[in-house]
Amino acid sequence: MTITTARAGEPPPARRPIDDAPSRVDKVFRRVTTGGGITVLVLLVVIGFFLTLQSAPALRYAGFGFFSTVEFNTTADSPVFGVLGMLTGTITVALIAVFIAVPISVLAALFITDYAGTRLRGLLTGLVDLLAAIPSLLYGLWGFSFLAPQVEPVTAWLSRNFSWIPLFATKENATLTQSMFVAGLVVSLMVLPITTSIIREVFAQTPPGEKEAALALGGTRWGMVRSVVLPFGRGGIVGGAMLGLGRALGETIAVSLLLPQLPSIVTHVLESGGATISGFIAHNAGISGLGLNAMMAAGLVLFLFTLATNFSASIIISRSRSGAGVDA
Amino acid sequence: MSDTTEMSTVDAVDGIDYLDAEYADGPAASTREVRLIGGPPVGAATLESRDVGAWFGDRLVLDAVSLLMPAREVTALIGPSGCGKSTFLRILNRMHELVPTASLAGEVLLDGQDIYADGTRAQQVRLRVGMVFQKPNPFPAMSIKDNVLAGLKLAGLKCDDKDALVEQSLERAGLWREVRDRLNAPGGALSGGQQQRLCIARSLAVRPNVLLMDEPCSALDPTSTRRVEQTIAEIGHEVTVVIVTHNMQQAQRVSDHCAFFLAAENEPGRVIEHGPTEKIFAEPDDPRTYDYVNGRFG
Amino acid sequence: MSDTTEMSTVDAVDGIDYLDAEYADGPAASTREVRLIGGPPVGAATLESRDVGAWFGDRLVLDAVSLLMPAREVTALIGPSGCGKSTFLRILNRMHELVPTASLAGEVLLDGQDIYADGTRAQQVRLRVGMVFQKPNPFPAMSIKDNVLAGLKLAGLKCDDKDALVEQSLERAGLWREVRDRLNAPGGALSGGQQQRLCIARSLAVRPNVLLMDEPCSALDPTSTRRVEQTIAEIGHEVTVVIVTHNMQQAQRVSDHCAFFLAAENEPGRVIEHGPTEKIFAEPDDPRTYDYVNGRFG
Amino acid sequence: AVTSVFGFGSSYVGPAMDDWKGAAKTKGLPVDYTPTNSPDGIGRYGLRTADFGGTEAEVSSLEAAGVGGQPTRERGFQYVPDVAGATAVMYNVSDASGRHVDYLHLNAGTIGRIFSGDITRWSDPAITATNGGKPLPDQPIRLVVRSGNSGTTALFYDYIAHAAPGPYATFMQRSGMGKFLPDTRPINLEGAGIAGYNMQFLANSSQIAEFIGGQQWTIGYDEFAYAKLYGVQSVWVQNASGNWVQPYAENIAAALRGAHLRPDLSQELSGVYANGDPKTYPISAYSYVMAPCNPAPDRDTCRSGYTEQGKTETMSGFLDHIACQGQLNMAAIGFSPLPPNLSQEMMNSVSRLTGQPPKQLNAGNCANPTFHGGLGAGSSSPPDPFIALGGVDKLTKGGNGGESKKDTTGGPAASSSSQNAGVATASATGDNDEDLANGGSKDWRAAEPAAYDSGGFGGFGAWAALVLFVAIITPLVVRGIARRVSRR
Amino acid sequence: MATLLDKPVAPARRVPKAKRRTAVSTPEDRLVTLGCAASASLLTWFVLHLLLDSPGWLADLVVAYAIFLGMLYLVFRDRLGKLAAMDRLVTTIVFTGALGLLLPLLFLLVYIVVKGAPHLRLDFFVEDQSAVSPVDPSTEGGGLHAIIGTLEQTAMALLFVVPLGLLTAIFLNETRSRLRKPVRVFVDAMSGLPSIVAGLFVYAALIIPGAVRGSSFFNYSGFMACIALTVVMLPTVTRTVDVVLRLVPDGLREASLALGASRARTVWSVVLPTARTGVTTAIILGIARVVGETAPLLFTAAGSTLLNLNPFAGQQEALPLFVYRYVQTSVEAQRERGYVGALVLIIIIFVLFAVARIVGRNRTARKPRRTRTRESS
Ligand SMILES: Nc1ncnc2c1ncn2[C@@H]1O[C@H](COP(=O)(O)OP(=O)(O)OP(=O)(O)O)[C@@H](O)[C@H]1O
Ligand SMILES: Nc1ncnc2c1ncn2[C@@H]1O[C@H](COP(=O)(O)OP(=O)(O)OP(=O)(O)O)[C@@H](O)[C@H]1O
Ligand SMILES: [Mg+2]
Ligand SMILES: [Mg+2]
Repeated sequence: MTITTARAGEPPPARRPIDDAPSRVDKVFRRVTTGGGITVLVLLVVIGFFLTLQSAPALRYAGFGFFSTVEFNTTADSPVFGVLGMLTGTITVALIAVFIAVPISVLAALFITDYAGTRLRGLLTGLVDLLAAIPSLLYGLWGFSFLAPQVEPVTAWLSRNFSWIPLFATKENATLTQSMFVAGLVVSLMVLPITTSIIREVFAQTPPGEKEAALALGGTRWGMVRSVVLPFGRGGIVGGAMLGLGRALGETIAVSLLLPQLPSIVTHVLESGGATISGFIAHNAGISGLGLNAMMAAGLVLFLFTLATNFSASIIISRSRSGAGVDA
Repeated sequence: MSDTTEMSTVDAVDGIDYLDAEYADGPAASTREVRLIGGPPVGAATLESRDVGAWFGDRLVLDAVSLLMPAREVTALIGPSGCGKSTFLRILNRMHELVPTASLAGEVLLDGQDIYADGTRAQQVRLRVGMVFQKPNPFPAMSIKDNVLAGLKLAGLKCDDKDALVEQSLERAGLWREVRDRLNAPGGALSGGQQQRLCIARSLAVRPNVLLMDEPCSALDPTSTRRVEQTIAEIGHEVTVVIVTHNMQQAQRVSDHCAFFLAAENEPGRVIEHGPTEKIFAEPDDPRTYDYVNGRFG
Repeated sequence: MSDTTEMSTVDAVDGIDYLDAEYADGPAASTREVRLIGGPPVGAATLESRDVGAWFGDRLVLDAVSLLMPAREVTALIGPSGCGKSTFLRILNRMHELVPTASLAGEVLLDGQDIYADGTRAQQVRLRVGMVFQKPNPFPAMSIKDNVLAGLKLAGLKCDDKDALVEQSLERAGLWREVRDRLNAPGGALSGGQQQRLCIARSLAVRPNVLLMDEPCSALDPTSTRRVEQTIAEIGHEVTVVIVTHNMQQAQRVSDHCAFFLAAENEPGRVIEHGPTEKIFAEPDDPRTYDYVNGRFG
Repeated sequence: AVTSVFGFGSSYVGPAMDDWKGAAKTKGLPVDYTPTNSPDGIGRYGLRTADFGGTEAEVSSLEAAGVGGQPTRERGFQYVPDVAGATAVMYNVSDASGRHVDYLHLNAGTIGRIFSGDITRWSDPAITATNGGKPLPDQPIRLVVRSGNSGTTALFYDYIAHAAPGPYATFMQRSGMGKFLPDTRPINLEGAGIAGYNMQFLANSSQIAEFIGGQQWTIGYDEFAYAKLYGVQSVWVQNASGNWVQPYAENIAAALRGAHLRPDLSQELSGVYANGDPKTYPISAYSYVMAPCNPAPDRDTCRSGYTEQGKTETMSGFLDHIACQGQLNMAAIGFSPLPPNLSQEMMNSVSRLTGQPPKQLNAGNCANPTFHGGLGAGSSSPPDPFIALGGVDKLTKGGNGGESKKDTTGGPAASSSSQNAGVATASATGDNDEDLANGGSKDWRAAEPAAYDSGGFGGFGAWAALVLFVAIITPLVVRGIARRVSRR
Repeated sequence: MATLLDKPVAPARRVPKAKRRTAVSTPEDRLVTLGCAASASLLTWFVLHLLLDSPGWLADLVVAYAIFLGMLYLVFRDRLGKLAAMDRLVTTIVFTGALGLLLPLLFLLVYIVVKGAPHLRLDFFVEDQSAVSPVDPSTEGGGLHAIIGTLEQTAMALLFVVPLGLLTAIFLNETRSRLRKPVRVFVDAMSGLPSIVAGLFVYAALIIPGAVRGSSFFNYSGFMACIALTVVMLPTVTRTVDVVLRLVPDGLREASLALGASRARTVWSVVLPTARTGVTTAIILGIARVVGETAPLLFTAAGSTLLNLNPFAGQQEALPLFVYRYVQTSVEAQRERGYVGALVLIIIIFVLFAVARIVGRNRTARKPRRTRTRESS
């Protein structure tokens, strides 16, 4: 038999264009599905467009000041309004929520993937999904009527004894319900399931080979987790946190129940006060005139802000997933 | 189930005759003529690759493979892992182009016609060149019967007697006797070896001219392997079979021809040697072939 | 713990002599004495299983396996797929219990002590009985050096000269020369065979008494396979090695003893025969063994 | 066919609307009303997302505040007075011995100065003067006000503007509303919050009532019906004739006899503040339904009625109900029924909506109690507790021990609780007892103000705990270290 | 005697010995843990209640937990060394983390059930709130109008979401368009879109312009709510269906294509049937998520106490709005109504979830269809 290595030294042959003549059904199929896919893009653009349209008068009135003004007062004789106070409130609540939620999520995810038995694992995975399906309204309701009063003595105690730590400082005689801290706490409960399920998913993709290797080398379970699971899941943790942040930023009902919704820059998080964009909007559903436009502008800011957060989150997560394929 | 009465008479495989009103003259169900409407020409076809090359992205993984796979014979492709056997096989029925980064060079002639010629529809090629995969993959949402008929439904063919086709195909895949009482059980409920034979039956139902098999037994236990090998030997007389295998014994047992692929490090895979199976195994021309078939590597 | 003196006489595999006066003038770093603090006793150990049985859920997959794996020798476990070789191997270093549904019976004696005795911690057992897996699994995010030292870190051991330990372990795994210039490259950047040897080095770094290997070469190319086999042959003089392999040639090449596992259909796996490798391959007592080693099935 | 009509707006009129729409439903008139706030009602009415609005604020005040009004004018509207009500001044204060005060008396000037941020502490002499001469604890006054826009705010601050013009002007100036038209009032106090006044903002009437009920040192304004609903104390306000009054129906009715209604029926209230009738509760006002109307010679704000006949039918039926039947319960829930002339005005409004001639009301065809010479059940005020003592400066007759205080304050508490239409004063007294029982307890709420000042660990106890903790932990640590050393 | 001994011992079918325990923790470990817990709680009581003012059970819990962890670590370190102690410590913390996730849920459920159940009457499902005044006892009236509203709005949203979501998911999985990546990123981003923005969007784009012109269609209505809910639900459903489709083994697609099927045919006949249960689950979970959405409804359906069967005109109530409105008031009876609504809402979500689980479980189980025999044909 001839050995077909004759071309070994030659340049490789020319590539052939592969031309498949798709059937008519396939052409229609492609068009229809592409149409479906594009709806989402269109929808987002349309949302952005209409919000911009409605907020234009307010933005024109306030100019750049809209982003640098804390107060939101459309009823003064020269209205002064801006999104800064609400935005900082939104971010504060979201950050508090994420700071509380992420450690717990990581622990819970670890428990589900690496500590629980198979049966419990299945059960918990389902439970986390169920938790994620519980409306934020109910969390808000619970936080508002049950948790906040329970937390109040603790914050009071904290502010009484640790007011020298800036974080825990409060004004004299301040009201301690309706604080950013309590809102953040409740929102953290809401983002918990989401972050947990994302982080769990990433943890669950940890190559079992590496986990076994760590154990086979005489590592404890913690050693295994620390040297394999956590480094592998780092991207997932960050991504989950970002996504949780996105959720927390947009959370409406709970914060509208829990915060007084007065835009200001809150430095004393234990004390009543503050607003978030979404909560403020929910509060002022019937506003009209310039106020409505200004509120729409605030909504637009929230829209863009969460989009940015979610974009980065999904990119981080997809990065971390593609990283998972490296060793495959 | 009213077909149990009739089932009792279908012992064709054991040589017992049975009557059939419409197809009265057929001695065995599997021999009844079932007409497919709208299908491709029936019968084995010769497959020939000319100077086939393949890339994934910019990496050339297969270079200048010219191979003749004669009609009604079993050609085995052997070689160490990663030398491009699967890639070559997938080029033969235009599955290669499903990988987004893949491209290729050369020609593949099916009964003299280039399957990559302009205007040729991949769908049509695949209808004529069937494929069985390494891991049995029956459609889990379908019953055994529907699995066999899936090809018809998917390719939009019609058939004048579906039950007969099912029986015939399963018979040819050597599965009829094992499943005839539970044709409506889901395809996923079979054992691995049965599933693989179901996949073979599914491929046979659309009457391909060529059947490609990519390590069809590597996921199976020894008994199932035996059974599938037997099936291959039987259908080898009717359609052209190209099989990839890692198992030298298997290649020896089932194939008429053999092609040895090898890829040196950082080089594309090439056909080192091909010829009748006995020759490749007994007195290969190339020392690398000798080493390989004698288990010196891999 | 100062029981590392035995280590000082570790032979250079290539027969090169060396000195080890205060690490200063040794020609090869691998020969320097490295003391591990807090580790288990060093040196090969005899492993013996007595009437070991294993279940997954309620399914018995392994029954009454009694096997002696003598110190400083290589024992190969062979048998068709699914007969419980991996399960048995994993029982030997208490990895079996990591599968949630798994349970077991019988005793495993490591130098005469039951590793499943009450109060014995799995972690300690695994420290003494290392394991190398089918698929090389270095920690991809760690550097080569950190990979080798990972075991120390994980087991909470200390070492008075880490660089020397790294060199020694890599040397024994036959990888030193290839990677000594890039110890800080990530472990994932090596080729498959190198990765596997890195895993071997990693296991050796914690000074196990026994090294278990589950098809360590099945994911590797021929060249790498050779290299790993060579490594096994070398370390086989120092630690007890138990290796699972599907490749009869490999078993013949590397092992001193051989045990043939077999599981009949719906029966748990059992040891059909065991003994010196030559005997198993040349004149086995059991006809099934004969069939298997001669490629009649599998 | 009848079609549902949906209203939004004033929370002031909310409890009355609840009563009316429930009854309307039984008559087959589907009406829905969502109490938010008056500007909201006007705004939604203008946007046509509401079929009618409920409001105390006028369109002009919205226009002045820059939150719309223009669309409302475009749609066209008429003010239809629907009920008379009053804004109560609610508070929650304890006296020096920690007991709830339930007798607070404030005159117009003091109220004006408190809500203009001029008086900021409960111990202020102006408050002391009208409350028995014994100062309340020196705590900051926390104003509880509505966040967002509110017609009640506009009404209340109209009173403040008349009661304390000077402080009010300063207040408006500081709050960034100084350039308001002379007769328009703030509908939104957030500017004041920003300016640093000690205010607690809350979203709606019920939150305000609840907040004041639960939080000491607070004072706020809210529709009286909510005070009744939530059992919160209301201030006794001094009227132009020098009498001390609370906003019961007879007081509201008396007050509004001084109201001046403009041709479009919108109200001008200075006459109310100055009303010399001894029963007058000065912070009283009419509430309005804002409904569409067909162009009529006497209304230049009318544009057109509903496009759907069904809505016209429902709305006219509803207004018809309010005018007579609907006024029956008003006194009981904290409002005051409309006088006959305004009931008739409602019918005139209906005629502007339907185009039919107005129905003429009389005692025979209208159930409104004012047609029958009364105001309905629950209309009369309980007596001023200080009358029995002989005047607002006669609270303490000497002695400053808990004994004598209990004695003196027990009187008003008992009398007001017995007559407060059975609402929750009783529970407030209950609170008192509990607080007394817990006097000086560890309950953080009751902790002396001094406790807030001590930073760091709470004194000796914490240090003791730390020492104890260290004592337990140290041996373990020492043993661990010792072992480690010996292992080397 | 001999015969008895001769009886075969059946070496082939030996009874295996008893299974051995390979538990990770010993009874001693558990005892120590228990001891630490007891001692930590005692210490906490001593410190917080005898020496200091305890600010409540929450603080007690935190302090006791911290002390417990410290003790646990020290004791285990003493017994088993640093590594094992650390492992133990982390195990405990991780376990607590899981509790931290689950306990709030438990509290929440118990709270709502305790608050809502005593006032739940069958009337709740047949009456509305139109003839109820706030001070009436909470058993007066019901939530029929809210339930109807929720049903209508969700069902209509489904009409949009199911086809669109499926198409998009198919687009993402089964085509090779260059737009796939941006679409996937956008879907991801959109699934985090604050739901209030969806409501605001409908308000800004449809209701304001429409209502001012006097349209009764483009005004507060169930249909507007449905559009907002669609915006909320679409990405969720798309994403989950996308995941489900991704789970369909590529082998099946290849098998289908290798049989000569077109792309469309492969999707229709192989991919979708295989993923059917997953898709159903995804849709049900989408419903569960959207049923509790409140924020977008504030701007679209706007709520009502009247029963409004017509989703195309007039304000409409929905359960979440019902709850939101009533729990904010301070009248006890109103609040109780809110809790009853919350209870019903949670029951609906649980039922949906259970259905999803049941559907999801029977992945392979399939009703056997009767064969068409040759005789009958
Ligand atoms: N989808 C793909 N993308 C990129 N490279 C690929 C892809 N599939 C295969 N390859 C590469 O092409 C080369 C040939 O692969 P192929 O699967 O054809 O080998 P094979 O001979 O079938 O090996 P095996 O015996 O392991 O199945 C390999 O180097 C492989 O890494
Ligand atoms: N995690 C598991 N759960 C349930 N059954 C298992 C599990 N792992 C293995 N088994 C079953 O136990 C039996 C023995 O498996 P094992 O992996 O030990 O076989 P093996 O001899 O190593 O096969 P191979 O050569 O294919 O690796 C098999 O039948 C397998 O199906
Ligand atoms: Mg292959
Ligand atoms: Mg194995």
